[in-house]
Amino acid sequence: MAKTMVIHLRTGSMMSMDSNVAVKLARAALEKGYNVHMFGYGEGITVIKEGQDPKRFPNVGKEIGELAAKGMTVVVCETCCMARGIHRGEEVKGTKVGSLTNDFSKFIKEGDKMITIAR
Amino acid sequence: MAKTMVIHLRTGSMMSMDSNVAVKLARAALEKGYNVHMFGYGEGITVIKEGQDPKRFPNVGKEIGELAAKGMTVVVCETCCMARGIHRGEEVKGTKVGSLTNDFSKFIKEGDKMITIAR
Amino acid sequence: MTSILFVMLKSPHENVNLELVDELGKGSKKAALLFEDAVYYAVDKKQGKHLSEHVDEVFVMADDLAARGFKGKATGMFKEIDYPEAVDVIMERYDRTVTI
Amino acid sequence: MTSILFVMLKSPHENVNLELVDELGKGSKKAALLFEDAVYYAVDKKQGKHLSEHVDEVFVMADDLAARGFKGKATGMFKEIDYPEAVDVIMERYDRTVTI
Amino acid sequence: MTDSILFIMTKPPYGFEEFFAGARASLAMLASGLIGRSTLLLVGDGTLNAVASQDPSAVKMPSNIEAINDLADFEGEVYCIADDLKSRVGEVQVIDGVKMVSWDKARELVSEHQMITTF
Amino acid sequence: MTDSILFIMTKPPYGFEEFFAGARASLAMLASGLIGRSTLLLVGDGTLNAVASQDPSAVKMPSNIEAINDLADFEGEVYCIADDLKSRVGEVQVIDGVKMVSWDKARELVSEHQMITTF
Repeated sequence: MAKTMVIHLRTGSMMSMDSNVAVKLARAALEKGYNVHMFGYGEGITVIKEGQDPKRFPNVGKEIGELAAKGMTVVVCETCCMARGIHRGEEVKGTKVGSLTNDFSKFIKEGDKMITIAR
Repeated sequence: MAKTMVIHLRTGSMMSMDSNVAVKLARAALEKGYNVHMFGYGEGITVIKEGQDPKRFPNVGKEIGELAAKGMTVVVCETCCMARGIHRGEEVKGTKVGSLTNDFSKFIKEGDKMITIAR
Repeated sequence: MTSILFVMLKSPHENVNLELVDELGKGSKKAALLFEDAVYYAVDKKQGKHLSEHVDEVFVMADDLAARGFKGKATGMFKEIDYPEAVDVIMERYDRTVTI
Repeated sequence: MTSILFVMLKSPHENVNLELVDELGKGSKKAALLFEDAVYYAVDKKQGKHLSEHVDEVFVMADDLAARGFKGKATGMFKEIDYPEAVDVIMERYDRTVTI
Repeated sequence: MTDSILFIMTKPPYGFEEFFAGARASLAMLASGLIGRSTLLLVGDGTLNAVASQDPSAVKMPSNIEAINDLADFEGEVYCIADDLKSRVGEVQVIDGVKMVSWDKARELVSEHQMITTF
Repeated sequence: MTDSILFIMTKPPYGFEEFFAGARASLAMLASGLIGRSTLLLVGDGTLNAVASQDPSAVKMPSNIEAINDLADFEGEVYCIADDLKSRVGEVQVIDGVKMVSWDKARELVSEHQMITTF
């Protein structure tokens, strides 16, 4: 069975290039046949906000949606979303607003390796 | 004429306590009779997002709205909002989605002292 | 002569811009205003000494120091203040603020 | 013996957690994987020397190095790699990743 | 498949939400029933979270002491590098339940846990 | 009333959007016609933005070289602390239009500008 990479992302979509690193790692891992679970926590939840339109920077929301369509599981913390005024229904298609207990713990359980992307 | 404090905020509402420092400085300055202009740029734009509901942390959006009602001028960068998927109409009442050229430059022009809150 | 107020928000171990205090402040009247994790300068002997050698006075936000468990522990050049006084320091006592 | 891959994203001047490499890595096989501003370790002689004294190998993301103007300039222990190889390093070659 | 995770805590209290967020994530691992061991290791500025006299009500933040106590309820272990705390603030009283340790113990913890993340 | 502003640039290129954002803000000051002088001073890691061989297309980021060139069109000045760059990457070619200076010049710039902000 294919191994699973867990990406624990805690940097916001525009705070730094961290979210782009997460996207590039996820894409390369999927292409090599690994399972990829991405969990957004703290500022990291902002990557699933729909309607991101950074004029000259990479569009992380769009890329995450594309990777979700290719099989990456993407869940972000609901408490963190609510704190920032982002509500269920505002997430990019194919991603999920979930929780630490139900989703992140399952990701860890299923994961073989985890990479933390945070500042 | 009362002097004007410009607060240049570039940290997001939940990234750190920076936004709370900005709020506390603004409140104290207003109470002492100063004019206060706050400009949110980069991650700093997130402070005006309506509907923030941080369960156990201070609610920066709500506090900014209260200070705006007391006379603080609050403007954030529209390009930065669009990049993050936050659109005109989603701002806390009394705050404005504006621009560097029309608003920040005017704040600087009118300002006596500026304090930059950023990491 | 221009007087400078250095505004600091980061932990002594996180701040990489102390060089600005050393270099930009040379020959000026200068102070530091410490918020958030920068208040640890007031209780970290080694880092506190470094900072106090480079500025004429240091203001420490009392609420941030209390939150971290060191209420009333600022000594020597480090003076605990509240927000109204911080506003006064920013608006009236120094010509420039430089956040580092 | 547990092998450790230290993942680094911050500039050498910004990273305050190098102690983790020095201390946690003692006695282990260990490497560093450098993304974003951490790629400057590959071209900053002083900081690069410090890092290379503490790990057995260093992987440098080639795109980040090129963006900063130092394409092909990684030398010695510093090896430029692409994302597929980074995935291999993370998933197959080390037991643990530790982001610092 | 992963059954144990070590949380390395590097950030000081109350400037960032990181410590609280990391402690909550560790609690969620234990509460989920999926992960057998979830442990905190305080290093660097993260050791400052062990200071017993902290009073987060001064800045209206949720308490990291309570977050540590909550972990104890689920048999979560909390370790702190003694030297790092001492080099910062000298000899201070620490929170009950936090075990003060050396780097030797930290290396053991790294070996004993299958995954490691950083906050 | 403020007529001049100095932007102290402390962040390296392409990990953060800060340099691009700061350069854009400085350009906006000049373009607004309200602020007579708006100047960049590159210090610390910020000096790495002066490296001539940078190639942001490698990570799909907007170019900081173009951002500096745009400033020149509005007579914006750009200074860089020579020693800080050299101590990081040795002798390298720098972008046309960036003036390499010492801390003496930096102190002059601080005196000459009424407001100072940091990126």
